[in-house]
Amino acid sequence: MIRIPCPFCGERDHSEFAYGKDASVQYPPLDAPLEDWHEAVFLRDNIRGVQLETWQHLHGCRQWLVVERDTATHHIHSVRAAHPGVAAVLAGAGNDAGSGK
Amino acid sequence: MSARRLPDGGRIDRAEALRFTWDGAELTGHPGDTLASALLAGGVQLIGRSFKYHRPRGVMSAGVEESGALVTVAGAGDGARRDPNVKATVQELYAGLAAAGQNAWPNVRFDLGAAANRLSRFLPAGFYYKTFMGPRIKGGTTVWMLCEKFIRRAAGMGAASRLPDPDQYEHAHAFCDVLVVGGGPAGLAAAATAARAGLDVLLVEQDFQLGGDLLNQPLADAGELLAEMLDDARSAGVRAMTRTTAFGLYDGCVAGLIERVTDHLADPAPFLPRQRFWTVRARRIIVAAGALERHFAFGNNDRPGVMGAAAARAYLNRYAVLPGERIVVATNNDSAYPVAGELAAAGAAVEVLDARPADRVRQLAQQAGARGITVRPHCAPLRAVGARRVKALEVAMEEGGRWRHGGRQACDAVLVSGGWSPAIHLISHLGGKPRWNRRLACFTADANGESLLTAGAAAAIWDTGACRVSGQAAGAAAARALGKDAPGIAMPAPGGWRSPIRPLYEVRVPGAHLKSMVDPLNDVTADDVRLAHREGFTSVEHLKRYTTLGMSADGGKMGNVIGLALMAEALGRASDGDGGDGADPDIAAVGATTFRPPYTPVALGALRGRSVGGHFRPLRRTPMHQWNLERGAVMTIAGLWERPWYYPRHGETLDQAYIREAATVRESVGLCDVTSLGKIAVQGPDAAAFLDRIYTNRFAHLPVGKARYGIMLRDDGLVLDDGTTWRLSETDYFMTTTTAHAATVMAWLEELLQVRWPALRVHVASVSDQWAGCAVAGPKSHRVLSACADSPEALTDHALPFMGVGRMSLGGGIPCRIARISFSGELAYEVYAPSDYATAMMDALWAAAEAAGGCLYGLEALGALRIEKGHVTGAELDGRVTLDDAGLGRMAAKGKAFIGSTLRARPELQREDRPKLVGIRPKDRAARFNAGAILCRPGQLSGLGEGWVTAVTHSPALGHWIGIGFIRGGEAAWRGQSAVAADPVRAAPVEVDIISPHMFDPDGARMRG
Amino acid sequence: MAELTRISALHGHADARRLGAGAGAPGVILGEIGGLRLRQIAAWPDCIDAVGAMAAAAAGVDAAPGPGRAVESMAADSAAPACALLRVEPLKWWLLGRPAGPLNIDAEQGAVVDLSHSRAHIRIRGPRAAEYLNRHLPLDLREASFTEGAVASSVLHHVGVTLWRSGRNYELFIPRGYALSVWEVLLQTAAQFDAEVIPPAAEGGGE
Amino acid sequence: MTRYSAWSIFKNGLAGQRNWRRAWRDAEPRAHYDIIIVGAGLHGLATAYYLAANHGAANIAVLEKGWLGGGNAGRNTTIVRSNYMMPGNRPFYEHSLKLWENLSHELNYNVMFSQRAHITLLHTPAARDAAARRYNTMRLTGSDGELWDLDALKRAVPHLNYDNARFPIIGAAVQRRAGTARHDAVAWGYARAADQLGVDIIQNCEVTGITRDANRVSAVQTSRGPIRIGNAGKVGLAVAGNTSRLWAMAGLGKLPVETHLLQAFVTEPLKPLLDQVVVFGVGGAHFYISQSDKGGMVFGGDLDWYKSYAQRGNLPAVQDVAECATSILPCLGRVRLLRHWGGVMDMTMDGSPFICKTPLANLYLNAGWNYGGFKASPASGWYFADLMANDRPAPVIADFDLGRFRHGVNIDERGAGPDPKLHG
Repeated sequence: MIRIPCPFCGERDHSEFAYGKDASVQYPPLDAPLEDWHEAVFLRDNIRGVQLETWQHLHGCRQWLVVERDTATHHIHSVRAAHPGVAAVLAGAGNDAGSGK
Repeated sequence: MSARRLPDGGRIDRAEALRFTWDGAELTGHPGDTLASALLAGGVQLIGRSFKYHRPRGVMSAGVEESGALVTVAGAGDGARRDPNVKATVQELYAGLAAAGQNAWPNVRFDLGAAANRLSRFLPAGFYYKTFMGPRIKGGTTVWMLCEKFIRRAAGMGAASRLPDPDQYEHAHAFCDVLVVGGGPAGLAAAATAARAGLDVLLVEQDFQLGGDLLNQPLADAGELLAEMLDDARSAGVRAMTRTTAFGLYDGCVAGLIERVTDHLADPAPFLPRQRFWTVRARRIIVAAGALERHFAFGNNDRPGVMGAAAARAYLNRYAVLPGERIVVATNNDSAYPVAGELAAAGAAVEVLDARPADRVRQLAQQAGARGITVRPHCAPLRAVGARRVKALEVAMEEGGRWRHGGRQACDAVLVSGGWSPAIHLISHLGGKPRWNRRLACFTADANGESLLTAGAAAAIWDTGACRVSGQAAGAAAARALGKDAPGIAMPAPGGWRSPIRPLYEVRVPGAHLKSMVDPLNDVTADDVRLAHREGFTSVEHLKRYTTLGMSADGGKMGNVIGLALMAEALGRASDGDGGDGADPDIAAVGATTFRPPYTPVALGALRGRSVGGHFRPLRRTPMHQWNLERGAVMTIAGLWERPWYYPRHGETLDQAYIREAATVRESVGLCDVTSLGKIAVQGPDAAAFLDRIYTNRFAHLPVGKARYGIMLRDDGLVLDDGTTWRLSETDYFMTTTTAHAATVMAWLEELLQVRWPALRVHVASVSDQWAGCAVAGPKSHRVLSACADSPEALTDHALPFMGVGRMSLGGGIPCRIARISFSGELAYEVYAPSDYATAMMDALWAAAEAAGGCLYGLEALGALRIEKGHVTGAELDGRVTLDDAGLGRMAAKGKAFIGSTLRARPELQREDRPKLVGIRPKDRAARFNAGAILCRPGQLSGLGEGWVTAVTHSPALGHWIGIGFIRGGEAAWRGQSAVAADPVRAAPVEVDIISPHMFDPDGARMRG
Repeated sequence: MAELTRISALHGHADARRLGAGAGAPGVILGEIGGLRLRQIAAWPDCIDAVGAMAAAAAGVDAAPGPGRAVESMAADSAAPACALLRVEPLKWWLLGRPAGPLNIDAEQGAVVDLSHSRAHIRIRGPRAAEYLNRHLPLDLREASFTEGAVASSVLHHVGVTLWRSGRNYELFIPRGYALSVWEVLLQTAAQFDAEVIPPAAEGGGE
Repeated sequence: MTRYSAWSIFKNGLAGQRNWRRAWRDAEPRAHYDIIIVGAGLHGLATAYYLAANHGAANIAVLEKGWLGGGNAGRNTTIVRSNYMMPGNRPFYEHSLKLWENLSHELNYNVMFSQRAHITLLHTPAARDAAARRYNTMRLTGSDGELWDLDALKRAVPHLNYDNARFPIIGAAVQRRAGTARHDAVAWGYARAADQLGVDIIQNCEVTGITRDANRVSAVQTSRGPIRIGNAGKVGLAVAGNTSRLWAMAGLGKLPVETHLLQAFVTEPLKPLLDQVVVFGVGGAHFYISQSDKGGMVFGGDLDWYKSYAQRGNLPAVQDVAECATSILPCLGRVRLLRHWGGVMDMTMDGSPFICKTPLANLYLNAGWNYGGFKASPASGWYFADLMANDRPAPVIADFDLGRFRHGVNIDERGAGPDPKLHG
């Protein structure tokens, strides 16, 4: 079980989360040319090692998170909310986030 | 003579007798017995038949590594609880236990399958790869498949019941600071030390008693220490679980445990689960799982009467069973000496064969001699003699580095200690690589030093006292790592024997034809390993797969190391010329296989817990579920929902019912539960802009009080989902999605808002469970709604025009949302009430609809109505379809970009000859055809076809069968031509016309009212 | 207008009974609480403090709770809680019960949505309540970890649920459509705890 | 080289099994080869074999970083079927099934292909109609396929859960010619047959770099030294799970591939309990099960749902398959799981593979088999060999190219969309 430290809920089983995708992909503007969209939607670095990826805490706080995780060891280096505004809110309230205390 | 129960001693409760049966014969044991100890005490020695050669087998161990005494336990009841391949050595005895031999016919004593043993020279490892191909007949597999039938029947050990398992199982979750695996001296010490430092400690032990090896030592020697350690752990606050196996370690310091709750009970309470699967999240895990004693390969080393020396110690001291009267103990290390002495003290005649030279065993021999035990250095077992149990042992003596025949020794038990293998399986699960320790002749594994620690024999520490200290050291280290005060205790060095082990894995002499088992559970012999070497299967991975070494139910606990040693020896001989029998093979060069979980086999029932039968997945019910059932609904599956399929009256069939229902909607009015549609509140100042990005059509200018049908694409430009979205206020929308994609769309919107477009101020909230929905459709729908509306003026054409949205109160105050939208092509409404008022809403609507001659209609009629109109649903929108394919190209707004707008322009998605949505009608109007049929050109009923039929119904409005589907080029390309709906898996081909999908009321006059 | 009768998801399935051996004091007591009043209050990130303050005022509490926490207010005329505010998501609160004051949050600050009918509400207590819940919920419910006032969302029998510890009670909120299915599974497990199912109670009752 | 037969077994039995020779040579790498295949899995070995057997190619090396057949070749649930319907897939998988039917004879190695029937359970009318389209397409293109009603299914598999299922079974879609094969034997059979045709299979030889000369590969660097490729030489990649890493070594950037983790499971051996392959997929579940000739129930389900190069899985996937197993076969509740293990898959953006040319003139790609590569291996080797030998794709594999995403060609059998974790 990968244990993901959700910045809102605390450390939880990965089965509460849904894996998203490679978070390093920058999606182009909606009207960007086909080549840009082709690259964003279909092509991947597929890193063996530490990558940035998105997960959603589907059965928890429903936040989309950016997780820095090693794809070879499953070790997690960092987690933050994908939404910068949410990340800022949690940073402000972060003293007892998710501890339930 | 065979084994017998001693008149006193042991950790069994002699005050109580437990009757049980073995192959139908009644025997007696005591609480504290295992099935194996009770069988031995009862004089039963031949207990199993081996996997491949059906060789006779007895009790070989006292634990989970058992390879001989595998039995079938009948279980209570009608046979549904039959449990094959149970290791008698770990099955606790209970009153009424009924066990029987397996993999034998007619029984394990007289087994006709034993003929396989006589043919064994023709059945070496991998023989089946080289034969059974037969002549090439028909497809080429005919001969093999004929042979396979017989091979399958011969293989397979025990027979599982075919009846549903009647027992319940459950999951449980636990959290702790430290999980200690193993309740022996190391584990108990580790747990107590960590708990005293203030940590929350969970200790798990697979046995039914705590104590580990202390239980196997004489009560007089170890009893006091064990009591003290148990008391220490208990008073420190350690939570201890027995009958609980840590079967696997996983990422994140998570362990899987199986707790056997009722397997030892004669008559468990019906509400207890049979087993419980625990997921434990720890911050540190201490593996103190002990070590497993090995044997060595010698002739007939699997005969009943051949047993591990440590196992014999367990039977003697824990169960008060003396395994024989004339006992040969064969060893290459110090650990067999205490048991030899204890057996002699219990009255057996004991002789020790020690493979080590005289000068290395002199002191041990002197001590043993004082107890009347002869120790023969340079000696080892060569072949066990006796057809069904051991009657004598041929001995090998070493001279000048060579084994030679050394005479024959009458005996009734041969106890073997070939060294010890630390139980490093759990560490290996997490990637800890096994490393060969040449000095101690065993694999050890480095725990990662952070989350994982080891202690005791699992760390190759052989001495009880040192094991205890190692536990204290590990417990203290875990405590310090978790920020607690604990003393620094030095971890004792591995090992601990006075005289070093002599690595020895096989004993053989030139010219002797021996059947020497390496992995007895899979009948892998020493010759098989050499054959694998000869054929080039020399890597550990190839060796195990070719010979099946270590792939049996004990996971190689008994045989792996010996197999690796023999391969190393063979490789050494090949490269060095002649490695010689006495050489220490380079096992490290062969490597070890990765241990995979589970440590011991785990019942699938436990892993699935309560997700079984009707609860395999939760059932999602609409608030009208019961209401629908009470009105005769037959349900069908829609994702996790059950939805009304049709409402038969007076014994109607499905076809009769849905045709009536659809006709009623067209003629008067019908009600349909549409609660399962996904419903999402989309709120915020940027909600309109957001909708414009996710839908292909425009929403920004949708007026408040109006709804619009929208389609969403995926990033790749193919259709994701469709539905209507209602504008409730400037900043507040109510979106509906399909039933199938409700959850997908919700998560997708959240992803877009949180990851891709965080600047948009939009909140989405699922309100699917908040609102219950009912479609009211048909020419009389307005009348029905007016009849139950608290203020009917809210329903006038002016107040609620086509695609209008409003609030209304019906049935005396039920606050509803209503929209005038139609899926059926009739004048129709969707009405939503808060879920707890759903049945009240339905009562009110139904009273009015029934009075108007209306009906309730289900999914089948819904389908008929939408097929007549050419509306697409999941059968058409299957993830491979574009807007244009579905005839919805006009839904793509020009001049705005939306999700998928770029990639939908890819050339292959824009081809004119793509399959496009069409209507389909049989040429012979009386003919019927099926969804799933392939549309072909007449006369060309082969190949990939020109299209396919997605949905078919009998149209009550048109009076014949119709369908929709996709065909190359669409209707325009087929004008004036007919096609054939080919359906070879179900029906004869039917000639059809390709027509517009809008088959009924194409202008939509009825819908607009 | 007469008060409408609310028909809950567990209607007809949550009647009082004793499960298991049925002797002695029950290890777990559970029952349905009807009449849920639940409004979800969402804030834009830059309005979180303002919206929190408005939510707190509506709930009659001093301050809006932080992540994973809940606060309750007491009704003036009763010892029973009148209102509770639960922080369920980084930008969202649940306001339970009858608000003490009005809640006027405009679109520039956040959004409010009524979810009163979206969940079934089950109350669980008893000496073995945490142990019982851990048969299903992968949450750390040890006393020191899941203290009074803690709130967490997690997964129970494949369904996302929310658990709140209010005093000695565990309040469990289950999406309505799944509620009966989850309830049936909860009852299967309850028998070994000598459980008592108490009759459905209206909001605030059931002590 | 001994030809394998019952007679050879008998003769050797009399001689104490002492006269068998190595199944394949333990080749040492040479400094130069004309054709290098990277990866001695099923696809690589089959490619080497067909290059030699069908195209008369010589001077071929197969480089393997570990032991041949040690990756997904030995870590799958051994199912062979051809129930594909999309135009770009149908003829390919049918060709593969036909190769399977003669593979033991072709290789003189019993790969134990057991055409025991592949049964997909159906639970809803919509699923039945979708299956009808698929199986009709199979029938119309010369394969076999049937729809069974409930009675026919009950006769064939009487102990499925017909009484107490969350998702009642209404029938099944069946391919009788489908079944299982012994996965290791396929690798060993191809290795032995390729070796007999002169192919050097070089184990413990990890490719550490790909040296380019403009738009050609001129050499591969290995843990056992550099190997040159001649002017007419060619390199083929068949390294499922690590395709992106080799691709990057060649300096080619990104691929429409992600590496994901799939677990497989086997129980203790049992007397015959299930005579077919049974597939179960409803309500979000996905599960397949058969019984090995040894008696173990062999099964699997979905991916672990997150990208991973670690060859070990986690408990949620274990629970999920146990739920599925006992849901369709309630008698399996007491049957014990013996082992579960993980392998890494090349998951692609449309669940479909690549057998194609690359931006480099003499580099060829065989990749992206998702978790369906076992059944495909004979045809994969067949057509990859053809591609490498003739430097052009056969029409059958025209859609197995890297350009299909740019062009909008869709051969996604599931319609799951461009998300690797959703395919399988």
